[in-house]
Amino acid sequence: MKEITYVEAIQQALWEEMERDDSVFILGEDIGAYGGAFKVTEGMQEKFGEMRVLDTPLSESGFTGAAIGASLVGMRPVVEMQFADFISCAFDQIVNVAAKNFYRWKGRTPIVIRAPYGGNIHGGAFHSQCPEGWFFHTPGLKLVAPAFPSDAKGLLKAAIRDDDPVIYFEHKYLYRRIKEEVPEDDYVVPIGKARVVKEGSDISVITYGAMVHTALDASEKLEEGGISLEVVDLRTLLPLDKETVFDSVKKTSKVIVLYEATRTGGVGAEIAALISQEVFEYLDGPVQRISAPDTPVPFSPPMEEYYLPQVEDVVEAAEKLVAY
Amino acid sequence: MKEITYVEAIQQALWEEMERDDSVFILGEDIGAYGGAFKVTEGMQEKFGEMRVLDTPLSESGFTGAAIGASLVGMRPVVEMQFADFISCAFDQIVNVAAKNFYRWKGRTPIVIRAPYGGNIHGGAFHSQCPEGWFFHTPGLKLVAPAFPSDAKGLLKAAIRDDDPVIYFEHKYLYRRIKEEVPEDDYVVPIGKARVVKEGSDISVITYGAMVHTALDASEKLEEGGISLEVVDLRTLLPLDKETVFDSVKKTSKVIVLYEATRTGGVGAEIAALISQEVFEYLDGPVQRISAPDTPVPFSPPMEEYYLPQVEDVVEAAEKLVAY
Amino acid sequence: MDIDRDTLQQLYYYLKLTRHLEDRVTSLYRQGKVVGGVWTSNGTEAVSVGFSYALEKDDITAPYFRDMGAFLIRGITPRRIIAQYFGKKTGVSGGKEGNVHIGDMNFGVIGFPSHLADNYPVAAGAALAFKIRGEKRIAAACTGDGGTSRGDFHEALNLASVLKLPVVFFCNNNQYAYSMPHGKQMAVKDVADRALAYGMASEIVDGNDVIAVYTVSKKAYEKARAGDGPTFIECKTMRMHGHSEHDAAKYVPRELLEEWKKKDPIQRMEKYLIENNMVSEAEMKEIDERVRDVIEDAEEFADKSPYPEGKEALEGLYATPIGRDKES
Amino acid sequence: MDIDRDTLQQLYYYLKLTRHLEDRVTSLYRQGKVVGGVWTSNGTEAVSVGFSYALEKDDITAPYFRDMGAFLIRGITPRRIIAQYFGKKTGVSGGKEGNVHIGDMNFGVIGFPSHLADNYPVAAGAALAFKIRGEKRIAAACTGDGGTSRGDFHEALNLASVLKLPVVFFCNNNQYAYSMPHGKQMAVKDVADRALAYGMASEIVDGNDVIAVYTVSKKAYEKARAGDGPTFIECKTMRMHGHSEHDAAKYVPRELLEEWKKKDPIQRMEKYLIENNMVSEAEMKEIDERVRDVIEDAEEFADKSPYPEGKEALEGLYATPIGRDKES
Ligand SMILES: Cc1ncc(C[n+]2csc(CCOP(=O)(O)OP(=O)(O)O)c2C)c(N)n1
Ligand SMILES: Cc1ncc(C[n+]2csc(CCOP(=O)(O)OP(=O)(O)O)c2C)c(N)n1
Ligand SMILES: [Mg+2]
Ligand SMILES: [Mg+2]
Repeated sequence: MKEITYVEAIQQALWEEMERDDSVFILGEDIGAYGGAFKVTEGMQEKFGEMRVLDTPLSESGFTGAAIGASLVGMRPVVEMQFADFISCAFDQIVNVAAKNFYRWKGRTPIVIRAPYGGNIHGGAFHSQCPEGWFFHTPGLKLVAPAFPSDAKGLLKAAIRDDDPVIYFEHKYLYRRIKEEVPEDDYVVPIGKARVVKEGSDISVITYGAMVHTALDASEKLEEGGISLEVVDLRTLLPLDKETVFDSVKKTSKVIVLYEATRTGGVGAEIAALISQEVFEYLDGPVQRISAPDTPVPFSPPMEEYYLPQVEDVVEAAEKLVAY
Repeated sequence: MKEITYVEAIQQALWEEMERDDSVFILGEDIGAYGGAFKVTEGMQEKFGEMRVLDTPLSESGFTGAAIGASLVGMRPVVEMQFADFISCAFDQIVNVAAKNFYRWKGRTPIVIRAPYGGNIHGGAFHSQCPEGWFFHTPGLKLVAPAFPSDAKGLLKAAIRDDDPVIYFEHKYLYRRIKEEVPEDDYVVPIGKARVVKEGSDISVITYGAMVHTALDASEKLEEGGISLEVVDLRTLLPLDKETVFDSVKKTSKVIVLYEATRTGGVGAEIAALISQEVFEYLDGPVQRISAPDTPVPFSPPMEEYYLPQVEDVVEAAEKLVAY
Repeated sequence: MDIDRDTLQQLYYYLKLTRHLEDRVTSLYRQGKVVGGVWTSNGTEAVSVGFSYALEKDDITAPYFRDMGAFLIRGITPRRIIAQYFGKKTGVSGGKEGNVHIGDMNFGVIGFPSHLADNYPVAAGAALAFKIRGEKRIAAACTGDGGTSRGDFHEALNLASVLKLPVVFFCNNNQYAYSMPHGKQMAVKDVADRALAYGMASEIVDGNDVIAVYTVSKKAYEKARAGDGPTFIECKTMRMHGHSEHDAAKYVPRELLEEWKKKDPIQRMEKYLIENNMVSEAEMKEIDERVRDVIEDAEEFADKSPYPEGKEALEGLYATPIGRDKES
Repeated sequence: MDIDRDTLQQLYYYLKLTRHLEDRVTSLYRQGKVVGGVWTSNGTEAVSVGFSYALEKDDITAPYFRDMGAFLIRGITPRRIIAQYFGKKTGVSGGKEGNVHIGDMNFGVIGFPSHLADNYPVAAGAALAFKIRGEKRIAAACTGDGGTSRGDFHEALNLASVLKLPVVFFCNNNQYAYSMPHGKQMAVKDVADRALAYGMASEIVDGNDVIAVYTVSKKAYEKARAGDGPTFIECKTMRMHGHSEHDAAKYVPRELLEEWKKKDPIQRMEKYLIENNMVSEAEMKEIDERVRDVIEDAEEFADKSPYPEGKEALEGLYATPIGRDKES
């Protein structure tokens, strides 16, 4: 197995699926000759041609709608949002058309929307958002958010093969910052399964995306002081793998829910709510949440740093919670 | 004081605010001569003229954007969505422009969006949605959702006078089904304050919108069996009045969060999460949630009835919870 | 274009079936048997009948809510349609959806989401798939005049034009968008002018003349099929009922309705068929009877059909369900 | 139109200030002093300078991200602008926002949200307010050629046209939308053709000729002010840098850049002023020095300015804060 970055894992999945299945194609802004704003599709147009790596006009709603239409007649389109922030322009197509097609009239809509999301890149309010929460409250969608190269590859493959609309949240900050050995063959990670990425005994940290790494860093720091974190990477946000989450809570009895998005109404709220309803009796302390505060993502570095959940925040919360 | 319906209360607020303040105007589809799909603005164009009761082309994003622009230069526009379901078409303008204007550049955006929402009218997937959850996860917005004629009036006035973008969720099912004495003078209900609409001692039901009435009906039924519900009507969803919620929980120690929207990631998830983090030690049982399941709103009456939370669901959950 | 006798009679049959089916649904609505509201294509039936009958079997269409003719012609049976209006399990969607929110890919019909013009980009996307795969299929979408004011209209036409997609966009210009007359919806006289912004070919056709709609559709389809790009077709007609059956439409001048009544698409086709000897008296009678029988049968079927059970609401959210996602 | 000497010199001054300020920001970016990315209007400065200088003080404008000239002319100081690029507390937004996301209603500037064309309906709405109140003010908005493919473009132009709003829409047609050349963005040769769909007046102007842009803007503003409705103005020009400073723009043919280099709007204006005796050598020198001084001063100011404190991130979410909403 070769060590590859998160973005290389995405590329591998795309290339392999395009080669495997003629019905897979990619569309979006600047993804053709240019290779995309983040160079994820570099070289693909040369290989697969202009129609299967399709540059579209600047119209998120239009090309998302087009992807939906293509999927209804048997294609498996992968839409690239240039930044996840622009997905708001395609919101109606996603939540009212794609998400409801199957329930309403058995319209199979196997599209994947790649949404490069997240902060820590000094992008400000419009290039740093974590919009997963908007879609999390929309039945009919599936949402995945890998934290590691292996999952980035395996979940993208699963998403492309899935018959439902999937939003694939790829964290921009991780693109070229993490490496991992990733199976070179046809590696598929099933949608709907969380993973305990680090076992521990004192506190469960339930998280996803870039925050998994924050949790792991915190875990290392805390280890020194004898506090043992279990880190659960959700990987799939919708539908949630409650079982894995609950199993971890049953084991540790204390929970921190960690997410990068703004606090109110985020994915973390649901996790906390589920835990406090369904495994209440196992809890030995309040379900803690750590997240960004309820504001747009600020631009200036000191503010962005303050805004984003940091390793120190997890360490502090864990120390308090252990003492509870 | 006169008894008026929920829709009359909305009308009163609109008329009074239009008379009081020249900068208030209304815009949307079919609201002029026709008086709107629900006849909320009937007669207003005759009184206030074509420009202040403005029919727009069929373009939710365009006229919501226009409302934002008008508000930036000193107007107080009230946008009517014909059905809340169509607000998805204006999503980007609301979450990225209106919600972020003030934080990003001190752009004051005092718009009100009236969103007739909710089910129980056999409207199916596109005329019954409860979209408040999508906006609840968007810092910068304020959301209100009155359950009574008095609050319908008072909160609409407050929304119009507020300097931030407010989405006013008016429940279609309540329009002509409930009556109440409402102060005829300038009656304003502050944004950000929940209300205990019925005191009780055994269980707190935290809810809003049409579900407040479901909770009250359940409370009556349960009274017979000696179970006492306290019903908290949130009234404002964003920003949440945590204090009133927490006070109630501290008193009863048991909680049902009741909401009509789909379960996962809804407003109720946040309430449950808040409670289980911040007043955990007062809890004598798991935080129960009752909501619609995670599907689009089904059309056929038996399915819609099954889908929507019913009085019986609350009764059952309360009986179980009391026994916990 | 020379149109054969059989085709002409079929067009006439579907015009009549559409009119009578919707009329029947309207009566049933007044009797309280229909769940939810009723919106009909009354007076504008030639649009959906014309453009749908011109499609080939493998083509696909994305009708909007005044396109009953499209559903019927594609093969969605009146039984399933009336059952849908009744909220019955045997309806097109098994009760999940109501009235004209009809879709079924087995018949090449993309379901209509209420949000007007949403299906314009969707239809363009189906056409894109055909183009990518090198198939000689086309897509046809329809929306109202009001729907053309929406952003998705713009994005769809622009995309289709830039990519030269085999799609034909129809507009049922029935003069009103709910209560809004043409001049409050757009500042161009002809909706067709909207196509100028995309360098797209456009046509204006008499939307009450089913032969004209059929003919112009065929032509545009062949063009699209040949790889020569999309067309936008404005069908000028008039909405003869209220926006829905609970709208008295007092905002429509009576004279306008009187004027358009004379142009009724069904009477007109009937007259044409008779004058040109394209239908015998016996055939005409047979058509009338077929229409009547089909509707009676459908109503009876729908009447007798069961409602879905409440808990079926939970089924069928995902095409690929995932074990752990069911709510407790 | 006869333009006086002072106006001409001011136009020239702002062209230069725009160019040099953005050039300076680009160098600072290379030095790692700028937070985030840098997008400039290099080569297209005459667009924002021309349309902004033609505005009256009470008018408002909604510039997009290649409209540095607009910010400067409206009175946003280079100090606040460079500080904004540095993420300093003294920046236009106090550090909340970066680079050209500049707005300040005290100067009649509506802030730019990244989402292209979002501010087109917003500008139309400001114009609507002016119309409702019977004020003789107008609104001017700008976006890129790519931005005109978005639905909000369509909805804004349609609304403005139907309501005859006092708004003028500009398009900086710099031939590319990021890597996408004109023909992949739209199938019409001139972006101005898009206006045909709305029955809206349109103009095509040489976007490298600041006098032409200024003149055509004035004319459109007066028309709008007089109640004669909106205009769409396409300014043809060329993006001379990459999409952003981290894009080498290899997809742009070198010859195209060579060709446009000859049409540089600043050199062209300089030549015009000199040939027409509209500027003396001393005046020219004075302008150059002013530009240099202003930028040096701004950089120094920004350099010395403090960063905001981290916790300021929590402030200023609401214009009317509500006691109980603060997160613990
Ligand atoms: C995006 C959106 N906004 C509002 C509505 C509510 N609505 C339903 S039909 C209608 C009028 C449609 O007019 P038009 O497009 O001309 O179609 P017609 O009804 O005349 O056939 C409106 C406003 C809708 N369906 N979709
Ligand atoms: C809705 C939206 N989608 C995508 C982007 C990302 N993006 C930023 S600039 C740009 C190209 C813009 O082209 P154009 O409108 O021609 O303006 P120019 O940069 O050429 O001035 C793109 C795709 C965006 N800002 N907004
Ligand atoms: Mg119409
Ligand atoms: Mg451009």
